[in-house]
Amino acid sequence: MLKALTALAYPRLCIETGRALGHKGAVTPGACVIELENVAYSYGDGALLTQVSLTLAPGSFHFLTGPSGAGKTTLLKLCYGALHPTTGNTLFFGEDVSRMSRDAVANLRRRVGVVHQDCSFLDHLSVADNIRLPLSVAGRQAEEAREDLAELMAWVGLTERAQALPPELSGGERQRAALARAVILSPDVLLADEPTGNVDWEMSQRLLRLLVELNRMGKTVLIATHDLSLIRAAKTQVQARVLRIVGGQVQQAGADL
Amino acid sequence: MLKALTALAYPRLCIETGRALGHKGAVTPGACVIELENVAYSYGDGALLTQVSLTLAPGSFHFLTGPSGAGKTTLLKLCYGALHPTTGNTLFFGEDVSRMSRDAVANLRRRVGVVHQDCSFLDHLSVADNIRLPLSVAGRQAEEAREDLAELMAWVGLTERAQALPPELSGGERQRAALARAVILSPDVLLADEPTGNVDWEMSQRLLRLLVELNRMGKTVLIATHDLSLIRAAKTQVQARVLRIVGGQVQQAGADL
Amino acid sequence: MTWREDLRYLVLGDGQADRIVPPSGFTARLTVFAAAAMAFLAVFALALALASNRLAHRWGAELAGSSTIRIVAPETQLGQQTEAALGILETTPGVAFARALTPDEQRSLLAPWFGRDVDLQALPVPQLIEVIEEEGFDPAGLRLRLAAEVPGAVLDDHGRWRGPLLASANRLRGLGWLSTVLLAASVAAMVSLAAQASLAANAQVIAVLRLVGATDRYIAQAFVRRFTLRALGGGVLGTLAGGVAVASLPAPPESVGFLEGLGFAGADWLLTLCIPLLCAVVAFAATKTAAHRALKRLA
Amino acid sequence: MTWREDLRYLVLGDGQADRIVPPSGFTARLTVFAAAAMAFLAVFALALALASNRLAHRWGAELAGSSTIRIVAPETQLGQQTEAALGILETTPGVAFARALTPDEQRSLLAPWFGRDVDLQALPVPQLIEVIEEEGFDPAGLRLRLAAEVPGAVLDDHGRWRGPLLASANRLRGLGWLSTVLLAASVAAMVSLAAQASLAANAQVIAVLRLVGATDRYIAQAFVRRFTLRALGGGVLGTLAGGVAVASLPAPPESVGFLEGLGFAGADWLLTLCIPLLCAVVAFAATKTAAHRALKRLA
Ligand SMILES: Nc1ncnc2c1ncn2[C@@H]1O[C@H](COP(=O)(O)OP(=O)(O)OP(=O)(O)O)[C@@H](O)[C@H]1O
Ligand SMILES: Nc1ncnc2c1ncn2[C@@H]1O[C@H](COP(=O)(O)OP(=O)(O)OP(=O)(O)O)[C@@H](O)[C@H]1O
Ligand SMILES: [Mg+2]
Ligand SMILES: [Mg+2]
Repeated sequence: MLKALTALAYPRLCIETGRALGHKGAVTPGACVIELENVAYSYGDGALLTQVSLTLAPGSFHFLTGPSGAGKTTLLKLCYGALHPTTGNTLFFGEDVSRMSRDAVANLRRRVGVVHQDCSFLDHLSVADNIRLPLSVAGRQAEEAREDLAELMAWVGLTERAQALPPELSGGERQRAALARAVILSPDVLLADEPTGNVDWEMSQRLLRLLVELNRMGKTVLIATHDLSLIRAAKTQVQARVLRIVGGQVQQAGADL
Repeated sequence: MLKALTALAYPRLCIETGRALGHKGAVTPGACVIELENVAYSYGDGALLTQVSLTLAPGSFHFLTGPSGAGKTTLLKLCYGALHPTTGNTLFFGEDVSRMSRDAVANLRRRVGVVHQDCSFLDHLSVADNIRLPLSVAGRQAEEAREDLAELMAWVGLTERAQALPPELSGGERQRAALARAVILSPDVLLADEPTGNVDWEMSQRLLRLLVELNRMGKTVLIATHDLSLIRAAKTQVQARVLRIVGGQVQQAGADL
Repeated sequence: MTWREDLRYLVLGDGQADRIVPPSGFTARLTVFAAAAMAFLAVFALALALASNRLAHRWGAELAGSSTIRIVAPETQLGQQTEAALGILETTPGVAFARALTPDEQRSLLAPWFGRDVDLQALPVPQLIEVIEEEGFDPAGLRLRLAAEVPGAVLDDHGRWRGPLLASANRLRGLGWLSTVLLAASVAAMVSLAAQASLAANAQVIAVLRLVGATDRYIAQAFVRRFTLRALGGGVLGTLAGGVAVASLPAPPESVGFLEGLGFAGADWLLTLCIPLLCAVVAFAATKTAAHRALKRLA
Repeated sequence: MTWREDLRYLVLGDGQADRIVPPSGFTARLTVFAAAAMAFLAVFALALALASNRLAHRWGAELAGSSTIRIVAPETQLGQQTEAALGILETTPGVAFARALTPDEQRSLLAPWFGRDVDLQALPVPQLIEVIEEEGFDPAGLRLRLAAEVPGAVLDDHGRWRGPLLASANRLRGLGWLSTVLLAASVAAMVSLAAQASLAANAQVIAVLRLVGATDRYIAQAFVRRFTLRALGGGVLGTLAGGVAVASLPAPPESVGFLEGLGFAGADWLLTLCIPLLCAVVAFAATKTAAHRALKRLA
């Protein structure tokens, strides 16, 4: 099955686009891709996260777990600069986000693929156009990636739904489309929030393999999930660190997971 | 733990409101709560569901599985009259939905609790007000159910978030709020679409216990899910039928599940 | 739902049901503003219409209400013919009042021609008789009688001026009403579009309410009430602003007859009260239609 | 972004970027309609302003451009004094043309008083001289010269009528411009609100674009272009409708001097072309502000 993945040539897309973006997208060896330094965050009332330090080294694979409402989504949003820490700093590829202009953050965000928990799309564009969207926002011709797009759509099982509008997708189809959109630009980091919450076991294994393959190509991956069986399955394929949010702190989970 | 559930007196709410609605809400003994007769459905192009017959007897407990995009959500929508079958009939408490006025459907829908896959709320009202919403729509004073509401909120773990607005909830909190809203009127039937897709294992067990308890009180329950471990856990507590959508047909799943 | 129930709900409201519609937002402000802007302009249009109405009436009254009889005769017969003409006028139906002008009055009328100190005795100046008309005045009949009995009399009933002047006043008045109607149509269209925009933006609200078993009526009522009150509020604001603006326009210079002041007088102010009510009625009808159409579409 | 880049993008567009804004919806229709309605009304207001402008000019020209000199003298001196007055007028700066009225003209002017067949010879009727003024006419100076050399001459420069009439025309003109300004302000406010409503309704679009790395400029541009084009389109439609409506108003009755026809003449039509452009400019500024504010808020 893993052979089939390589045979399906999906990695071609990643390598090619990775190379195409290479001049500006290369990670400085040794530098951390994303770093949270002593970050605290609160939505107003009580502190939700206190004293969180997190470093995502290039090529690392992380899982983030914790009970519902612990702050997984919040931590992910801090990681790509959608939220700004109450105290502490967020570093994006070595640069402090709070010192960057909004446009600079926008440009850097093209190197970060994000799958939101509630996957949202441009509801008036087709699924294929939505998955292609990061290409046009980055000013690249959609044409050049046409074959790669087709392969990617096939891999996440959306070929038949390519021309549908997002509101016509099923819950699982939305998640897969969101994942495809997150990886189309072959980003240096992939942050995914419950990317398999609405898909069946087989499909979740298929998506996991895509993430593992990206990781093997040197991409950094962080997945927030409460699905322990997914974590167990991943551990057989890749060296993954499992983080757990407890009481506003990030802990390394024990080997029992 | 099950003792705790009864001790927490959550069932009080259900019994009382069940009785309060009794004069118009009682299920005719023997009549099916919801019945699909030879239903086919298509969203325009190819047929999605063909020849589906389904009867939900009062007090039965069903799981609905099937791969992503098989039509689980579609089938649920047919069950509560949000979609009308291309061919075949839907019976709501013995009455043909296609022959009912929109107002009559709306009235009957108060006897059906629905948890949507993408839980949506009135974003300008607090979580508590949203959970209370079916009460006010049914023209009942929110006051009379105040204690019950508090107990229910505690059970789904939302007491602290009662005054938050829905967009401020985490993914799992939304699902729990949607479930609470679905059961507040103590409906005769509960249709839930992936109600545990975004919550951790412990919470999903807690929610399952709520559903099982409702079922023991004679309510009919249908849960669409792809989480096989949830189904396995339920089978230890209740006699559940597991249905599977394959190729547009509904099959009874084998005992291996 | 009957209009009685509508009205009762509209006035009394229903605390619980009202809350289901998001309280504000840009479509809300848009509705209020559109109603206010239109009401403001409508006040001006109404002022224009009313002013031209008054103008037309005054011209009608001033010109139609008076005629002049000129008696051209040798000096010896002048007094006698004047008496005869006055006698005829006394028995003519439709004549409220008639009198011969005094020499002083005649002199001042002729001053532009002959200067102030003209000696009227030395001139064969005709004698003028001022006639104030009333209902039923018949110039043609009077002319016939005068021709028979007072050969030197010429009746000038100002008809030459009356027609075109009245036509002009009517034109101006028509323009005012036309603007008022256009503005009302604009309010209707704009509030209707704003309501539709709001309903479309609140598709999720409607879906949630449907899900928990709300009837169409329950949903529509809340939207209709919200929009009607918004349009009413906007209409009141706009009318107030318009009223203040009209009242604070500089008064027209004295002695300019043909351009009446634009202000409202007395009962006219009551008419302006109709503007916000019109806004509300239009909003009510527009939102109700829009809501029921949207609910059918989203079913 | 500089205004040059803005403008280039505005005209040329960018197929990919354009598609990110949902193409239609009620806020879109609302924008088009608001622009159209305001443009329609603006055409009327402009017509009113232009008509009163013309009116003021005509009155100004007719009244200010002519004076009358009345020569009251014994019959024997009348001809000589008339000659003298004409002589003075010839050498007076600011007098374009002067001539004595013929007996026929005088007779028709006096007809209301004495009838058609008056014998002017038998009356001490003054001689009238019509004076057509031009730039630099100085009535006070002329009066002094006439008093010195032509004792029987009285200059009537129509000043009595001129002031109030001009004031009235100016009032009407001011009203027209005031309406135009009010309408422009309404367009601005309404398009701005519609843009904000659209941006609020498209909060999800903005969030998605942010997520995939779109810059503020990229997002704002698409919205600004969409709204500017909508307002321009609406403005064109409204102006066309307004133009047709104004052109099809019934012509004013002949001989009514004080209410000029409301139609546009010649170059006025060019002025109406400014209305849609004004809509577009206003929409551009309003949307750009709204977009950048919304983007900052949603950041
Ligand atoms: N915008 C907000 N304003 C206020 N509180 C918020 C907001 N967003 C999230 N919260 C609260 O912060 C807490 C953490 O939310 P978060 O979404 O990070 O949880 P999570 O770990 O992702 O949970 P889940 O597994 O249910 O998705 C929750 O209690 C939530 O209610
Ligand atoms: N409104 C719609 N218009 C067109 N096609 C639709 C629409 N809604 C759903 N579909 C399609 O119908 C199929 C079944 O959808 P449905 O939502 O019922 O799947 P599901 O079994 O619930 O899947 P999941 O587990 O992913 O939620 C999917 O392929 C979906 O794309
Ligand atoms: Mg989350
Ligand atoms: Mg589904």
